[in-house]
Amino acid sequence: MHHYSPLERVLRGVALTAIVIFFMFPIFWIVLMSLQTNETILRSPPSMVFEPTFSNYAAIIAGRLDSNVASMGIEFMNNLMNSIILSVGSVTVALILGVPAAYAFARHKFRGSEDIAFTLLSFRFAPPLLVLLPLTMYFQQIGLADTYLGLIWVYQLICLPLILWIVRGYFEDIPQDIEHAYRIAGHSWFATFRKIALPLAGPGIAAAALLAFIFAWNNFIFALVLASADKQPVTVGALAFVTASGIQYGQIAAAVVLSITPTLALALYAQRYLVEGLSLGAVKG
Amino acid sequence: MYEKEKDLVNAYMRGQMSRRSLLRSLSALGVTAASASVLVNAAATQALAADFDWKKHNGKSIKLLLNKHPYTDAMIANLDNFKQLTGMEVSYDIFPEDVYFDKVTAALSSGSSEYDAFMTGAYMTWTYGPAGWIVDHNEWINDTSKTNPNYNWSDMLEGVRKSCAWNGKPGGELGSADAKQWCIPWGYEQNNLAFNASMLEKAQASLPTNLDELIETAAKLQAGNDGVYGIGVRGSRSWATIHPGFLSAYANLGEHDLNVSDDGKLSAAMNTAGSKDFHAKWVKMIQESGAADWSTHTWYQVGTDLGAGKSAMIYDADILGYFMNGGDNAMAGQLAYAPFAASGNGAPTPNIWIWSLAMSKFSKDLDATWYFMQWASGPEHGLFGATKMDFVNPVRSSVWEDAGFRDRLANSYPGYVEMHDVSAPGASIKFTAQPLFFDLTTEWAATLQKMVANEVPVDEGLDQLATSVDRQLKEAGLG
Amino acid sequence: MANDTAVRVAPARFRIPSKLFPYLLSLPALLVCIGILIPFFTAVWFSLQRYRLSQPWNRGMNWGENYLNFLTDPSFWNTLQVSLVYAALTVGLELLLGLGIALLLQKRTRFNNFISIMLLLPLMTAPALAALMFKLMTNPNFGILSYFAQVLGFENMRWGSDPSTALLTVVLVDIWVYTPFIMILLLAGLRSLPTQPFEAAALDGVPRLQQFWRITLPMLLPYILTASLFRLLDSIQQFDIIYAMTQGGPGDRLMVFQVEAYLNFFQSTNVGRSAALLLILWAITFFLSNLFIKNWLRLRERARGEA
Amino acid sequence: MSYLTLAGVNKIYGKVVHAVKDLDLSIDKGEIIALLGSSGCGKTSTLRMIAGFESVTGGSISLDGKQIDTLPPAKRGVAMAFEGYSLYPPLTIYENIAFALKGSRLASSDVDKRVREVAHLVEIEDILDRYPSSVSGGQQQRVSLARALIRDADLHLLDEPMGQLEPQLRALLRGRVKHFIQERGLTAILVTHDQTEANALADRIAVMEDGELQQFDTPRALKNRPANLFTGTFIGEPPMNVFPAQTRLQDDRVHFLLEDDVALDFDRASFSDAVVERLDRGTEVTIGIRPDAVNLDSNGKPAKVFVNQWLGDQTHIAAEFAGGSIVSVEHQRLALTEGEIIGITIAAQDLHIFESSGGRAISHGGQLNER
Repeated sequence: MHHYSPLERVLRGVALTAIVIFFMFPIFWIVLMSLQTNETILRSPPSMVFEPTFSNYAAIIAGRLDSNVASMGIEFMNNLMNSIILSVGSVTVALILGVPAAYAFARHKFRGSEDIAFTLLSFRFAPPLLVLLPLTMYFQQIGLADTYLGLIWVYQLICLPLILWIVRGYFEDIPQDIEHAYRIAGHSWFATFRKIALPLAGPGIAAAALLAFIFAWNNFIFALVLASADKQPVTVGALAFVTASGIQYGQIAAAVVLSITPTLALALYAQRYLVEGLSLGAVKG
Repeated sequence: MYEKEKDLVNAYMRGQMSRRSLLRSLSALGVTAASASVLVNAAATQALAADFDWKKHNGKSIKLLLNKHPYTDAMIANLDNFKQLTGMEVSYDIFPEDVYFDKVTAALSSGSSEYDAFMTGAYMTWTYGPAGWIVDHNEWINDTSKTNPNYNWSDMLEGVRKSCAWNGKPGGELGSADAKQWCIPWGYEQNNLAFNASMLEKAQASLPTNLDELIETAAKLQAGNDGVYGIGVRGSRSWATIHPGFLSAYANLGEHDLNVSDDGKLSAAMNTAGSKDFHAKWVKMIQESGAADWSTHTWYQVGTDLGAGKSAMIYDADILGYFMNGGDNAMAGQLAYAPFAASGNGAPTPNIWIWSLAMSKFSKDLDATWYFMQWASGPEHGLFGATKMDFVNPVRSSVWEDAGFRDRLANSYPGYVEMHDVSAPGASIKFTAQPLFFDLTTEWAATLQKMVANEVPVDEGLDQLATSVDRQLKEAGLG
Repeated sequence: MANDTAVRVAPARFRIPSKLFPYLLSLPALLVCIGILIPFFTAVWFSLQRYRLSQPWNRGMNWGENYLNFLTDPSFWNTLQVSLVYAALTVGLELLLGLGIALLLQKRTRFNNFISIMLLLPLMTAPALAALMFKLMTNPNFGILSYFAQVLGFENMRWGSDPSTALLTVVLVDIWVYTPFIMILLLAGLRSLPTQPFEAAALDGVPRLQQFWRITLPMLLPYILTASLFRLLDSIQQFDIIYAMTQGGPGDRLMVFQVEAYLNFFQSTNVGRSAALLLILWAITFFLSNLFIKNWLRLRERARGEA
Repeated sequence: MSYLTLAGVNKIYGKVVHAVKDLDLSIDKGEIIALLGSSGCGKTSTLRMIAGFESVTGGSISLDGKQIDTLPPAKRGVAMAFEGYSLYPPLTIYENIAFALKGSRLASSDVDKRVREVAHLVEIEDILDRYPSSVSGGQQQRVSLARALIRDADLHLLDEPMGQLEPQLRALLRGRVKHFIQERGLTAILVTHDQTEANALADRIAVMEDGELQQFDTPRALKNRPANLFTGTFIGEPPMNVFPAQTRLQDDRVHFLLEDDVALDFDRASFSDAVVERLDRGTEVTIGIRPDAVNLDSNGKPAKVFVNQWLGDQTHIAAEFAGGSIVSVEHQRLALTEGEIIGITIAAQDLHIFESSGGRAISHGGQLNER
């Protein structure tokens, strides 16, 4: 039972309102901008009264963009597709590689396991450019330049440690007795992993995959350095878009909205896993 | 092409028909003026084919790395003609300018053979050339077996042509006898004034004829027009802030970026009394009459503000003012142009930016690539771009002499042709060619930002800059 | 049927010794990461060279010279300072704000849960895109924040383009994006605290502030430590927001490590300096991440021990 | 007027679980009372409502003449020792105890004096500098107790305060704590499921079951005059023997017919007139006899021994009797073997009679139950 004095209640209300406005307003405003023409955007003072138009979205989706300096085909939808390919690809690879490894680290305290786990984890914390800049040179030589594969590989720097980290913690929380019981019943080691450990760690794997997807989607620096025009994701594409479109602010806003919508939708849809993943990932393991 | 049109065009090509009557006849056949000139151009390139084996590399394909630019648009609009002429295939990647040069660096430094040729500026070749990423194009220009006899290299404006050639020695004079032609000029930009004529009138201001007047006029324009700032110049933390109006005025006042000693050593020259005086005035001008968010202004913002009526005048690339006078810009049709010499005496000596084409050393077929190069920088495409697309400023004197081109400019862009003619003789790159160009010039811009923000006094800032520049030159073995 | 005659042979499977299992399982992940180690050592090698792409003839080992040069290089010290100030400011402010919000939302009500989910949305926005959003919002011509500043009497608020407010502006974006991260961690922490000690304190009439400083905060400390170290590591390596917002300007105001290294590599093509800068950043983060992982392992151990 | 009053207090969790039903309870100042019941009987809910951690669904609570059920916990003037100790992990034992006085305005020297005094009381002086996580459960429990006792509260709530202690220490502390409370004239409510503890500490005991107050009385009255069958069987160890019976009044005797045709008969004069009248009305009853009132007598009714257990100071004998079993407590060791037949007699003054439906007490030892 909590008791708040009326004054306290008012203060809390004011504080919460301010917080919600601060964190929600930019998204709200960008959405508003994306529905306006340059004419209404440039009004002074700004006003919320306008006739909404979807022309900005139409222009982006159609891939044709006219500005006062030049008109150009913008491959924005292609960028969006790249983001999907890169994010889904990276998470899939990270799951395939990371979940078994996480299981190994959780269940078998083999020699050097802590060191290996630590090494894998520390990749998460290395400055990305340290690895990326030399990579620009190597990629050419090994033929990975300008391929999805090359980018997905580098994306493992973000996805793999995350998955290892969260999923390992989950596996460690599963009582080993359950697995022992199943093995004693005559099932193979692999069957135990597949039939018992994997399903039980399901929520953890879901949370980790979700987070990895979002981090991959939001990544900027890897693609900025390594991706060519036809492989770059929306984060890089949207930035390029700003300079390319001159002053078509509504279209920039629409591009931003289109770029952040997938992660926002995902976050709202799967928030339970997300919160769990975030708090597990950082604190518990 | 249909037979009737073809006959008409061929008649024109043979000189049996005036251009005007050709267009009339074509339009009677339902061909619009724009596509008519594509036809003409196509016929013109076909005519060239007679003297040169354009089909030599038939079936080969090349890939280009391009910046998002009107020149690119003009080239792409005409690209089918090249494909037809040569039977070659051309593909390309286009990046916006913000990331474009990083992409070029990334591709070249990794030795990527993906791109055969790319767009560049002359400054960039000071890095790419010594690094061994690009070729000396003289090898092809001077080889009659590889170059179309009608290519007419000497038709290129001299100042522009020379600015793209460097002997690779730090501080070496551009266009010297031992210079290597690192890139082929394509289109270029002088830095002069573009102003809003009605705002000038409203503020009862007159065109400035020296630096002090420029500062006064900017202030006057700002005072006389509500909600408008006086002068637009670039201000972002980039080398690009230094090279347009800023360096043009600086050089016109007789100042240099670097000193080159007799034994070829470089040292900073930005902290002379004259330089300090100039910097102080420039800083004052921005503080009084510049954009509020000057320090983030790239050429996009400088142009956009002029076009939208947020600024009254710019001292920047002339083509920027050109573009702002058309399209759906709020101020379209209200802009005018004037040459500017900061010293107040003599002709303007604008620093120039040259969009050029260069072949990558890692290209697998340089000879085939050269076919594209000579076509894209040839007189025919130049004329097509200049008259039918927004390919200003052309780098060939033959195009500048074309009456149609001059008329078109004079009609819609008051003062533009005169401005170009007056300043073209003095137009060239005013920087000292050396491999640390980007480090030093970017640092110069950063220092300018600090001075404008009053973080450091002009004197002190320039002394610090000079110290730092000298240190870096020494470190790189140049000082 | 054809296989009627087929003799059923027990699969003579090759048995992998179970000792090898864990190695086999973690091997692919390890290999993928080790591939990434190669560029790391390349960077170390580069950092020990005089190496500018534009002066290939000048290239050669100069061992520690790149690092030694930093000692007398004001722009290096500026970079270090900006990076540290940026990290300290963002982490500090986000911690305060995140803690405050978490405390406000501590009670498990439907309303609070809804708010905390909504507050997660900025975290789901790519930092580079968030910077873009704020760039639009701070545009002097139509930006809503510029307008608000004007209404509040800051006529000349220039946000990212003024050196005196540039840091503030990018810090604001960072706060917008990452405060929810700290908030959600601390909220999880707060909600996992036992309720009884707080009942006891409430019953004994212990003043709220005393409860907070002496009980809540110390009990939350492991969470706070983890959250701030995690953020510190990311923050000191900031690139996206600053690059998208100002590319390190105005002046050298926002020249943090990674932005400077990026420009050094791509614009100045000074590979040696760029690599040396990044290695120093790596050393800082390595130290911090060691601290972080140790702390995390200790916490995990303790959580297990008590359970 | 009583000091603490619970009037018609109800607690309903989520519209479904009715944890406390119409509880009326009045406690005088200076009294120590115990809430006794098995787990889930509502005693802890009651305590938490008094402390203010749970809201009251219906009814009211007043302390020292003012209604407190709407006040926040801090304003109620109540101190509590928690069942789960609920110590503050970041504070030392000393600070834990002293922390309870943060709400008061005592000088630090006074605080120190009091902490040492109460620490001495519960024998934790030697661990004052340690942290809760490094001391044993029993020690933590004593810290919790000390933290409650140190306060000058109007009411002290002790929730299972000694459950984790070793028996000797528990006995010692019971005495000390009771003395401490009485000496200072404090009022305390003890929640426990341990009768011995309730008996030892409490002036009165409130027996609860299924959310309802069964009986609120002194320990002696609870034992001798249980208000109903539940209290009768709940209080006392081993529990009361109960048998369903039919009564018949015949001539001057009262007959109780048990199963298996076992009949107990008593002189009518052993029962008051009121009891006889009551028994005349309804013939279905339940009779109860405490094990120590079951006498072995070879002339008695036969019963067949199936357990004979010597506990060191008394013997528990269980025997088949009247279709059920009967337990007798004897104070000397008896040489009875399994299967042996013994005789049982019961005195009328040891007989508790309850209604067979509802279990309300009719009489104890021949006298009508007055409540």
